[in-house]
Amino acid sequence: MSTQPANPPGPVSGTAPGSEPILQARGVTMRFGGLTAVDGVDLDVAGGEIVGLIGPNGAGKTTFFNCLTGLYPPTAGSITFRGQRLAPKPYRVAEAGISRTFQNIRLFPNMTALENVMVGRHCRTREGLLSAIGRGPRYRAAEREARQTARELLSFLDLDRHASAIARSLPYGDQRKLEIARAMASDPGLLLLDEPAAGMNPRETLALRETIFKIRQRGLSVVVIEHDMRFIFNLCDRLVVLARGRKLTEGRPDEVRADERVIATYLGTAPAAAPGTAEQEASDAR
Amino acid sequence: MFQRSLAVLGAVAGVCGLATACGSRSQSAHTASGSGGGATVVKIGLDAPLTGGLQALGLGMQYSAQLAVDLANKQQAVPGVTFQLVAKDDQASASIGEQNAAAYVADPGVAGVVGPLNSAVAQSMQSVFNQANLVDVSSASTNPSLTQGPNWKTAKTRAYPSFFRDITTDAVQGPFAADYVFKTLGIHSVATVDDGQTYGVGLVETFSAEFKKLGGQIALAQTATANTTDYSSVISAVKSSGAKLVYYGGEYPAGAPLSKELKAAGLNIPEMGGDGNQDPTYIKTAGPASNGDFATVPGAPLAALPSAKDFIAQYQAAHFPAPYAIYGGTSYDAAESIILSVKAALAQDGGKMPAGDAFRSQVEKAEQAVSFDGATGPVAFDQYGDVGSKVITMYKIENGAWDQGVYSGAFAG
Amino acid sequence: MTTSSSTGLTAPGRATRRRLGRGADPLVGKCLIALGSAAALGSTFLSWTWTTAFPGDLTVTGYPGGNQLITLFLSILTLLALGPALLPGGVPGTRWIAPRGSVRLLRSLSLANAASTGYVVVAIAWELGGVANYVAGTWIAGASVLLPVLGAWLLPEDDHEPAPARPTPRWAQIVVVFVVVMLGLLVTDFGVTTGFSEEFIGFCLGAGFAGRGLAASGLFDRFSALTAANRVATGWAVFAAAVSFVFLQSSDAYTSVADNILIFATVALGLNIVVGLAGLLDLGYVAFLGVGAYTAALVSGTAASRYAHVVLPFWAQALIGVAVSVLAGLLIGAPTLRLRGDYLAIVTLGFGEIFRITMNNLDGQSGPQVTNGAEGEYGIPDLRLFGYDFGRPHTVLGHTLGRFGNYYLLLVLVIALVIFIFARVNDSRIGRAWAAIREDETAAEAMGVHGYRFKLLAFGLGAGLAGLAGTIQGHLTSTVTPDQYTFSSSAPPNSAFLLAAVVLGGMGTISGPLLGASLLFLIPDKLQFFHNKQLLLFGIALIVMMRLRPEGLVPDKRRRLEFHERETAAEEAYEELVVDELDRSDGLDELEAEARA
Amino acid sequence: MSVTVLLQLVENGLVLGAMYGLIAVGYTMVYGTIQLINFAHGEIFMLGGFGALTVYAWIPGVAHLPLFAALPLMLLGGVVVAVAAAVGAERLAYRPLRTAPRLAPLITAIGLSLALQQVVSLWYRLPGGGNAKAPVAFPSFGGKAFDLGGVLVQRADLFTVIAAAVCMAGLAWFVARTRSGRAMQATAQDPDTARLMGIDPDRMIVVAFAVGAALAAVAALTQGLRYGQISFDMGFVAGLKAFTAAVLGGIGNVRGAMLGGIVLGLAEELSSGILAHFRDTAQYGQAWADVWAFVLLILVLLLRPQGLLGERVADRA
Repeated sequence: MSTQPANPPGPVSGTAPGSEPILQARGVTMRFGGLTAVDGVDLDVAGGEIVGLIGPNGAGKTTFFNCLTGLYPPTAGSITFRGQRLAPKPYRVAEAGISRTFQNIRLFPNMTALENVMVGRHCRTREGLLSAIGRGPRYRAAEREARQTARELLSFLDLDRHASAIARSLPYGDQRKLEIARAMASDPGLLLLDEPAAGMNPRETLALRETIFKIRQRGLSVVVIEHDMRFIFNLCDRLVVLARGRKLTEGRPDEVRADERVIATYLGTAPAAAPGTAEQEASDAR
Repeated sequence: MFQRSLAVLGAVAGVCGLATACGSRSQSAHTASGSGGGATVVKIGLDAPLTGGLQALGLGMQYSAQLAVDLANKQQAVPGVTFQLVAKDDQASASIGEQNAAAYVADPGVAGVVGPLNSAVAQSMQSVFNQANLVDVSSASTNPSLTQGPNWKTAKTRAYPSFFRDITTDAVQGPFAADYVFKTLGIHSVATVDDGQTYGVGLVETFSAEFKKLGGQIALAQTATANTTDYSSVISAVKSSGAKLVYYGGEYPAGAPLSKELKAAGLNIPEMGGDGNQDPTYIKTAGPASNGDFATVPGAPLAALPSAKDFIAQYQAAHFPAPYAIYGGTSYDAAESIILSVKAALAQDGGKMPAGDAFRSQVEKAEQAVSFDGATGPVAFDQYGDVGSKVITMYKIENGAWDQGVYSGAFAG
Repeated sequence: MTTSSSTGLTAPGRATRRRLGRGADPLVGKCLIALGSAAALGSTFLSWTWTTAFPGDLTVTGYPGGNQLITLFLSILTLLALGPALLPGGVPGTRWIAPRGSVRLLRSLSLANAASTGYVVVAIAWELGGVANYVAGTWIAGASVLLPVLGAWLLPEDDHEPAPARPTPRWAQIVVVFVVVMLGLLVTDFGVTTGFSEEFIGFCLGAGFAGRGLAASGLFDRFSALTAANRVATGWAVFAAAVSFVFLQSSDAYTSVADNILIFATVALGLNIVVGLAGLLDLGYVAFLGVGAYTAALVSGTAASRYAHVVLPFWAQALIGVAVSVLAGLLIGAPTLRLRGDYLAIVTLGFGEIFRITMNNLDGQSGPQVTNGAEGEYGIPDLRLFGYDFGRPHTVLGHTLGRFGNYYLLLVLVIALVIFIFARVNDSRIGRAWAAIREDETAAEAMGVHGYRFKLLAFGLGAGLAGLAGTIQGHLTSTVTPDQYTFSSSAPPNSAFLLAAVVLGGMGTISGPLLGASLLFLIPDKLQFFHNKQLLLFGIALIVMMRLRPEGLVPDKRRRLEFHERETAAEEAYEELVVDELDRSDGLDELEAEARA
Repeated sequence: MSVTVLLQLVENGLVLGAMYGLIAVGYTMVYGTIQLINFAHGEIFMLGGFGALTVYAWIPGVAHLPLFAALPLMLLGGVVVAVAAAVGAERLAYRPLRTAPRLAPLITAIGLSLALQQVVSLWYRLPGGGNAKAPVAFPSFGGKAFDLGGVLVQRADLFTVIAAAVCMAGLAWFVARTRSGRAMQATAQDPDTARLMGIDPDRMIVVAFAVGAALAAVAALTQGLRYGQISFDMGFVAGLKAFTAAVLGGIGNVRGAMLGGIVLGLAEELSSGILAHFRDTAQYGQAWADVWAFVLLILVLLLRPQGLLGERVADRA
């Protein structure tokens, strides 16, 4: 188990990777019928750490994400976040402080950008039916707070000009960013990004990296699945390599880069998996 | 600029208001300027399901009442008065019926209403009619509680002074059938099946009470949902109960399959039903096995009644687009009774129409006292508003057709 | 793929439309409109036929009546709309009527007048047997309404972006809102109180075309901007108009119709929370109305009730009715809302049947005596609230309110409450959660939205509102029987009609179900010949609406986008990619499914 | 309660269940291919009955044939009408909505169901001038029932069971052995891949609708023969029950539909029959049969949403 940080690129050394892990996944296993998509994977993420999750197509990365976020109840294994065991329900996981984006953008396409982010704020507000009807001062304060947070996040991701635009009408790159804004609205401690750079051009990818660093500066840990090797090697403190559902290895980017097994099973066999292209990973389980 | 626009807007609003205010001459007109030549127009309402599944019955009611009105106008039954039938469709719905009742009450020209068909609709209409003292004569709703109050079995009380009916209640049909089964057929063990609807349940209830009183045994009592056709579980229970006759409370679409399946299951016992079963389709559906089944119908057989001959002839001569159906005779009589009450009420005031509410109360009083020989027999109302005559006829299926009525009699019960 | 309703296609179509009057002098057109409308206006003061046999008595010379009123009103409107086009810069004080140019308004209005008046003229000949029944007035009316149509098509298009509204003082805006709403009331009142089908058809033809014209002229947009800026005032104006309806009525004849519409609309609004906001298809919704009605009836002291000795005040009846309905909703929703939506539809359909059969069977013979079986609870006493007996006439402000008038006022309060709840909940954290669930439940859950809980909330809330309406309905009809609450029957409210009202009116909106319910109730009520075919036509209407205008007559912006998602997406290339990926993620869901099994 | 009575109830249940199963296959096949609950399927069943009756009543001479000779003709008529209606509905109503939100085809199906009922009720005419507003008589077998040691088997029952068995065998053969059948299976499992393999999914969907409609027509014939009448609104409850059967067996699974039908039929007959048999519970018999059926549906959804032979469970969306 190597939790030692690599030399973090970028101006982030101020945060404290290496402290107590906030996420502890132990022996996470997911079987679909006869197929084992994820097989006994362990993962620790420290506060403020950026971890990359890589592996060839079908390695089980997204399935692992889905297990972490409660979309799939894992067949075996346990996931602990901030010392608490997570119930395999997506809304519980979100409440506990893990938030995610999706491999295929899953915004609420016909709601405005602002509303999208406000839905992300959902689990941090408590107003029920009666207060929504009665609209007391508490309700109005909460609603104002939610709106403000949403606006602040939109401007954090440089989306404020789109606030009242329908999500579906946003440019592709902005939709990706809007998904991140929505995910951050629930004040998560850990952000899971599933191929955030997919479909982006090199300039957008570069901007995305800066954004992720900025997110980390707000005290969030980030786990990223990505196929763009240049992007991920320059972004992450640590890389975890999955292959056929198992953890192959993990370590600092330079360690992983040098690992022969990784080269053999991943880079070696798939040199065509050129970084930076909009690669469409077939569904992990197939 | 803005103020000017406002002024224009105001002017438009004013014109509209004015136009609405002086409109609607058709509703308030009491005197027809047309054919009657200054005669007073008195309206008679008719409420029935004129569309939907019960359409055939409702239209029969409408045209029969229309016939009564037309004849009264032709014969100048009430000098100086032209009658007009105002038909409304209640779609067999209680809320629509109530809405129609309100519309009748609101029209001061309406002196009385014929109908409705369904007992539930009649219930919802009565509080509206009763408040306005508007006479309602039902020619088809047979639920006893309408006239004799909710506790009619134990303590009869008149529920609505403005409500009358000239058709025999279910409370008579059932006991008549029980009497016939026990005494004439000599059967002492019967299974009852009903369709869970007001009519069917009422029939079976009154039948069973009388049958037990006579000393018979109800071997089995079953309810089947109204639209069911599968009676296999009922029949296997009937079979083991040893009953010698099945009394069915309901209508033929569900009664006929029961007969068919009974016989198919090897139970050669007759089925007996009420007027809901007496229909040619019953025989078509149940097949030859239905020979020997019975059905009771309130009133003497219309076609055989000398008093109805005239009605039938006139009806056919008028070429109405639908046959008079089951409730034609009673609807004709109901309209006739209102016409006679109007006549009596007017006679009291020297031929002049009393103003407003007084007129309706006088018609109500006259209706209570009405007595004449109608198409279906003598029509006069007792203290509950029910018709005095309680004749029932028993029909039997012989050689694939309903016979002419094997037995007809008044039930004293 | 349907294209007819995608907004993108109408613009080029409009541009290439052949213009009849290209090159003709617009002055001729204007003169024709003025002349025709004035003549039509005049003709309404003449008699249109010599026999009273035609409904509405059009034999009177001297003042208009029946269908003539519609012609009169439309002629005035046409003349008014001619104002902006008449002088250079328009007749002072009339420019407000057409912010986007008056030509399209003129065309619609002249069409409205021609359709409505022309229909009457044809109907006179048709129903009375030939043109022998025409008199001079008929010919004048018939000919004069055609002139404006010709004239309006001679005018060149003048469609332009509306000039920004002038700043007007707050009080003036509020006055305008009130005046317009009251005008709307008069028009509605006219429609509801039409006494015969010819008048109603004429009204619908006129109102339909004129409404389109006013929308095209930009006046509606301007007015909705005004209402948006004065929401509270608009709310009060509409409320005041709704209340004053009853004071326009001289008897209960049409108040009883309005009562039934209000109940129908209230329940439709409740259903719209379930279907329109939360996206759950409930096919047994009318059962909740029944639950409320039965519950209130049982403890109302009617002699038919098993608990006849229990006589609770109405507020207690309403509370119990709502509570029992909510409970029923939760009982049905709890097991099924975890499953996919289709199952919910069929289970609610089954629940509707169970409710009806159970109420029928609790008659002391097929089950314990509770509901009095098919005979139902009858003789339910009239409501009493704070000593106010709803069954007796009362004199309020010099106007006698009959029984139905009393209930009308109560129902207006109830529907106002339902609208209030609908609007507030929709515009809140809960409403956003519902929208999110509707659009992408998986993503919503990942964002912390407890999907099941919020669906259950919608289901329970909808059930409760229907139950509330039911408690009043029981007293109003004084009879509650099981067969009032079926899936489909010829008279509203039943589940099929309710769904039709929501779908035709517009899912997710407030005015949609109101409009839908009014139309679905009034059309069969006014048009007797329609009775037999209404279920057929509603069925066809559902199919056609889903195909051509799934968002309904009064569309909700978001709903419209949802229903036309694929059509607009086709224009955007990158969407293809997303669609493909989504398909694949469906495959994943299946795998997940297997894993659970 | 004697064994004979119990066996008689079982016999009744099997026959009723076979009929439910025949209708349920249509729900299941359509659901299996396009995940649509075809609410109008009950009306397709009803149309099948009227198609058969039309052949009997309107084609001269058919009514005079012995019933067993007329049956094939009637069956043909029923199948033709039902299949035409189902395929027409698919082409005109459902296909344009294939990519629309889920609510749209569901509402369309309800509209279709209302409209089809009304079309028959308003315009169907019998030779004598009768209409179909009330139930109409349907020809039925004369002759005595077969007595198997006290258990009576009606001729119509025999027809029902044989027809169901033949249909299921035929269906199994069709799915397993024919090109179309295999293509349909492929489409159901993965429409995209099937398309890549050169299968036209639209055609397969039409086949699913048509096969389901044909079986529903057979069911309608058995219904008419057994009860001696058919009506324009008989599709509503029958459709609901058949859907229950389909869910019971596991929606999407063809064999499951038949099994679900039989389980439902047995449950309904046995519950109401046994209850009706004892004096104390007689009142909860036939009157509550539909309630028990729907309670069963809710229980199944609650406890085993994938059904008895279910392969898929409801997804989250």
